[in-house]
Amino acid sequence: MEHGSHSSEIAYTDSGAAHITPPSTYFKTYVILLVLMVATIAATFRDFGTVGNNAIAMAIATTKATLVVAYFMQVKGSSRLTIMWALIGFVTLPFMWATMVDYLTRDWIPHIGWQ
Amino acid sequence: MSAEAIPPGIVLERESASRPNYLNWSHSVKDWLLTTDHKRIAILYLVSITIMFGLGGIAAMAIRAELTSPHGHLMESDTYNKMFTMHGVVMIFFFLVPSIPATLGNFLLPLMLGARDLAFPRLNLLSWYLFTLGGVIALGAMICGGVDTGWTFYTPYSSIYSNSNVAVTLVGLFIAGFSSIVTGINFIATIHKMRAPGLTWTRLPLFIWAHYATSIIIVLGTPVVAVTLGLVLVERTLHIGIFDPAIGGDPILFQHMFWFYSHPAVYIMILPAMGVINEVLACFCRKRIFGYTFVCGSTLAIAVFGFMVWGHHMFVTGQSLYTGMIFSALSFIVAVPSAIKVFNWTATIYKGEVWFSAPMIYCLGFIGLFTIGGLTGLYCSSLSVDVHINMTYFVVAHFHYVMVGGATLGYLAGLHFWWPKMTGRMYPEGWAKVAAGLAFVGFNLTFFPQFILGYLGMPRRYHYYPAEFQIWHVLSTAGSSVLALGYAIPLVYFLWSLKYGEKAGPNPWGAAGLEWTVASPPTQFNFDELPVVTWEAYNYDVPHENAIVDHSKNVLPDAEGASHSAH
Amino acid sequence: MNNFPLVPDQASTFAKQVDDIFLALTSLTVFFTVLVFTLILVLAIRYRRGSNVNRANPSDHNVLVEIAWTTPPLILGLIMFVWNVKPYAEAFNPPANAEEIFVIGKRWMWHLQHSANGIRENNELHVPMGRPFKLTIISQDVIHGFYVPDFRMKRDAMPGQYNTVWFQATKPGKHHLFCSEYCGTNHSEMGGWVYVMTPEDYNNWVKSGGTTADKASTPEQAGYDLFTQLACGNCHKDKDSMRAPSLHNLFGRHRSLQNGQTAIADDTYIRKAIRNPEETLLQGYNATMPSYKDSLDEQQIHDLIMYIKSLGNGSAVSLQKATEAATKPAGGANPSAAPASQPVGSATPAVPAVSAGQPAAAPGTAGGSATGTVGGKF
Amino acid sequence: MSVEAAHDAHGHHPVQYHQFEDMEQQNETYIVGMWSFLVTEIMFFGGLFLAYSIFRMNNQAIFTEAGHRYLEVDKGAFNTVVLLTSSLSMAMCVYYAQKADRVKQLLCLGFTLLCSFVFLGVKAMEWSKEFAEHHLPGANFAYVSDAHLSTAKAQIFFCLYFAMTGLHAIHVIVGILLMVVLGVLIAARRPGVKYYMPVEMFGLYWHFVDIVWIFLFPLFYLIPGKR
Repeated sequence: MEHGSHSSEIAYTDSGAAHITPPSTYFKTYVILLVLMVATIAATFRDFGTVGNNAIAMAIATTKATLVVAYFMQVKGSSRLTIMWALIGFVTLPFMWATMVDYLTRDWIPHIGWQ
Repeated sequence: MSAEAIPPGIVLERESASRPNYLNWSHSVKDWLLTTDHKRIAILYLVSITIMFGLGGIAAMAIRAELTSPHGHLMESDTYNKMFTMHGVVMIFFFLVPSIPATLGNFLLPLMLGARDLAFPRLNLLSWYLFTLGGVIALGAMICGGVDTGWTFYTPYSSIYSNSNVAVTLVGLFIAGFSSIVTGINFIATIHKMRAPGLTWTRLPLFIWAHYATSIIIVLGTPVVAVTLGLVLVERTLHIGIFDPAIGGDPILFQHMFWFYSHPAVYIMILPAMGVINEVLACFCRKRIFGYTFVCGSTLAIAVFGFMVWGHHMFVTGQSLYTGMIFSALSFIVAVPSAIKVFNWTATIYKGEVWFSAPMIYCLGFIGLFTIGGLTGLYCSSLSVDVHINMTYFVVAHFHYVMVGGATLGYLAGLHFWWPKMTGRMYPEGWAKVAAGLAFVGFNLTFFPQFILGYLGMPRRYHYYPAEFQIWHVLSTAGSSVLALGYAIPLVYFLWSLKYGEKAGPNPWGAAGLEWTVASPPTQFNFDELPVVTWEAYNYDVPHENAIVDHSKNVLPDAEGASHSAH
Repeated sequence: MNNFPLVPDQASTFAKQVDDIFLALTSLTVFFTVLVFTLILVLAIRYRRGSNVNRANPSDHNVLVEIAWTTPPLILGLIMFVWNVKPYAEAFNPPANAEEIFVIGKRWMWHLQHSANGIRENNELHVPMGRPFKLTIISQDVIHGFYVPDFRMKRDAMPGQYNTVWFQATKPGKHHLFCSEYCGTNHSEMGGWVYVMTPEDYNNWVKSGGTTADKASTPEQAGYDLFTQLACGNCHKDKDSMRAPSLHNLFGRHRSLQNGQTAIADDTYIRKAIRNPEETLLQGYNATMPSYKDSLDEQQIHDLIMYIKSLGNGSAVSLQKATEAATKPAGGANPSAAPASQPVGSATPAVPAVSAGQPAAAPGTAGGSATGTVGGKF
Repeated sequence: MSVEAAHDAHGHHPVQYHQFEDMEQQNETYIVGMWSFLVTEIMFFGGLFLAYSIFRMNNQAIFTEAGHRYLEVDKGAFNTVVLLTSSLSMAMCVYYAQKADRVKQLLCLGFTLLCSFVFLGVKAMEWSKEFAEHHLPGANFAYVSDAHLSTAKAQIFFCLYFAMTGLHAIHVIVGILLMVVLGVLIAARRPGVKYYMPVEMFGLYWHFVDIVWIFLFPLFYLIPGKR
């Protein structure tokens, strides 16, 4: 809605799509990505428990993905429209993980009483 | 209509007959098959979809004929199973999902937005080719040999046990899925970026809103079913076992992934029909849709909540009790936006100026049948009632009320409404009313008995059934022949009207909306000069100040079939 | 049954509850449908074009009105939801005294076995009224659905997973049994009848050995025979040994597994332990046990589970049942005392008859199954 | 033909299509279209990631063993570096396209292409090792577990491994084809690609391929920990 009112008055002049990112940003991002990759490998050699290790690995992967989306894919500084569409898939995906609830709670039935 | 009443930027094309339009600027087959014009692609889709609807309908009639007797003698069990599979697959993947978006949506989106074409015309053509290719492959497999899994392709039956052409059909559906994805992407980009200056989100026709929500569902849901069916395909050909319990796989996971798309898919089918209803209702009530914002909001709410209710298909599969409860509660909530729509439509009629044209009759039929379809959906989201009615004819009746009574009637309403715009010809109004009446009566006669059958416990997909159910099946079959007649008549008179129909002016209904400001049929690039919109959608309440058309000339006096063309 | 049925029999304790909710929903549906239809018709006719009515000040939005007609459906919906939860949840939770019936779905027949008396039936189920029965359902091939409309009861038979549901019949008579989940060619013929009997009739029926009872053995006995035949006892002795843990008092006990998890030794656990023993390997043992995944069918696995159950319950030790099971007579050879066993005037004509005494070892061939993939061979 | 006609009539930018008003609108539309396409890709992989999560949750032990014992972290890490580097060079390619530096643009694209071949080469080595060890799901599947875990679930692991890395590889191959086409068009100074937008859109695709691998690598090779 917000976007609509914005774009309609200034017809087709949403700025942002054509901005040029300086190469230094790309290189910095690249270095951080490499560091994070080393970190995620290093983390697997420490024992934080199954859940802990999994959480760390996924947290680092998510961070890396965010960096790629924000800098390599130039979403940071883009129009709100681009940001919205960049996020919508990642936001919807967790809906599907509601399926996990099914698997996690299947064994609960015998342990509680309804009568 | 005086010249100064025309909003700036709009050129009314009164001399439509003299200028070449999108239909007649060229006649070569190549220009049709390689066209990137959204209007021609819409026509291509219309032809394909009509063929598909015919095939699905023939399968449906075969099923109904077979079920008149409890020991059906017309066909073998396997043949029967292949018939209902074909009916389901064709109707859902090749008729209902693409019906309104790919024909009416394709045709009208740029016209309503004030654009020359969709954002990606070549992708649009690709979408039709993918649809056709997928359709040919799937239909080929279903006709030569057949498929007997039901349209749901439940594993492990589809992945291991079925001896029919499942793999080839899945390839066809996989391809057709991409056709729908491409259409979705195209619509999203178009709606976001191709709106005419001044056409803000709050000024958009609700038809556009419905297609926006639909496209979002398509883009988010279809890939999931594509990958799921792809896994079944791989499993069937390579015998790996993600869904096969014999080697550690999980058939319930298939159902989760399948319904994650296939439940939202019913909203892919019904939302565009609701969009059509908004346009038709506003036009024939000469009134803005009541509660525009709420109807918009409910459209988006349906799209969002639609992704959170898939588990109500699985209350008896061994899904956990708690999951069932969550999905049931959310399913009750998703009923609310639908209720909002129905109430707002009803309120729109209040103080309107109701014109009982054929599209309006289809439209009123839609509201009524959708009300029943929606309310019976509550039975299916009720945990303990659903345990009884799940997989019975009750569910069959419920979704046919939504899909046939809703989506298909909406499609027909839209087709009649925009037929003059698409072809430049009027259909015969009297016959159209007869057809609408037949469809309504036939539909109820066909599917209402199935509610009773379902509650009695008649399971779906049954070839033989206990004799005590026969009376209801006979009624249903009788109704289906009336319904078939109701569908056949439009086919005849639409074809007839192409040659003999009365010429339609740019705006035979006196409707608001940018699509009615151009010639019927429109020229190749729709607008000579792109419009600038300064008014709200459905500005029927100010007919003599800044309306786009002159209502007084378009008003149809009384009897059907009388002169429409004012221009 | 008359020729114009509208509502199925209410033949279980659930039926009334479901029908009540159904009635409430139907009232709501009728109310809203009539409301909408009436409003549409009245308004459309009143405001038809050309009619001379007051159309002044038409409103096109009103937030209060929107809220007013959004809230009641929402509240009604949530009430219906809550009302539904109890019967649904109850169906997941059988009463403690429920007698177990083991159900195997396979294309295209139902195979049922009473745990209390070992009577086996095909496509028929005899139960007394007034007593709860727990169904443990599994499928040998594709997904089936165990559906008795008169009981308002349905549960899918999934391959590789036990689903349970329970019921208590309330009305003597003959009730349809359907397969509700599409399973292939003869899906519509996969079904039969549930006979609800008075307790006396049922006792007589049991005494006579049931309609199609397999007179050879109770499931415990069959399980014991299998146990001997497969020489399980070579490793699983009365007491824990170096090679394998004892199976006595196993059922219901907490087990610490090699992979660090703990599990309760229930049906599913034991089934897994037989089919994929390495998955349930106990701490302190080597994986010497072979998998019986391909050599035992669901019936045989169930028999073994019943035998292991009869060896005592780990949570509340009771060896009585085991003794009883071992000494119980093998059942009389008197099938003639059974009530009408053929469906009369039904539409389930082509169910292949499975002979009464057919050994459980060859079910893959029974019922004209085209698959035969899981046939039990030793 | 119609498109050209419209261009002439309107006197527009040479690569502007008739349905757009100006290049800015066209570019933004492309970006929105591309992103909504990437959303479908996210959901496409999402289905597989869901299946993976559920099987992993229920079979943590065997998944850990299979991943740690048979997948080589060094190869996976190497491929991660390769893909990250290719992503960087692709970003630079877009940069030079924006700067209209054709030679550097081609060099960057060439380097990206090289990286993608290296990635596929390493992947092929890994896969052939799995083939040789009978880890391809199907009739010949064989798996030996150290901890005597169920081999059936191991098959599921490899099933998901091949499905997900295979689908990813298909995306890489499609990327290679697109890169070749793009490169040829750029080298030929075709007006369609002279403007930077096609390169930018391909860049988005390529970064997405990178993101998928960013998740695949820890999921299959690393978690939950080597202990």
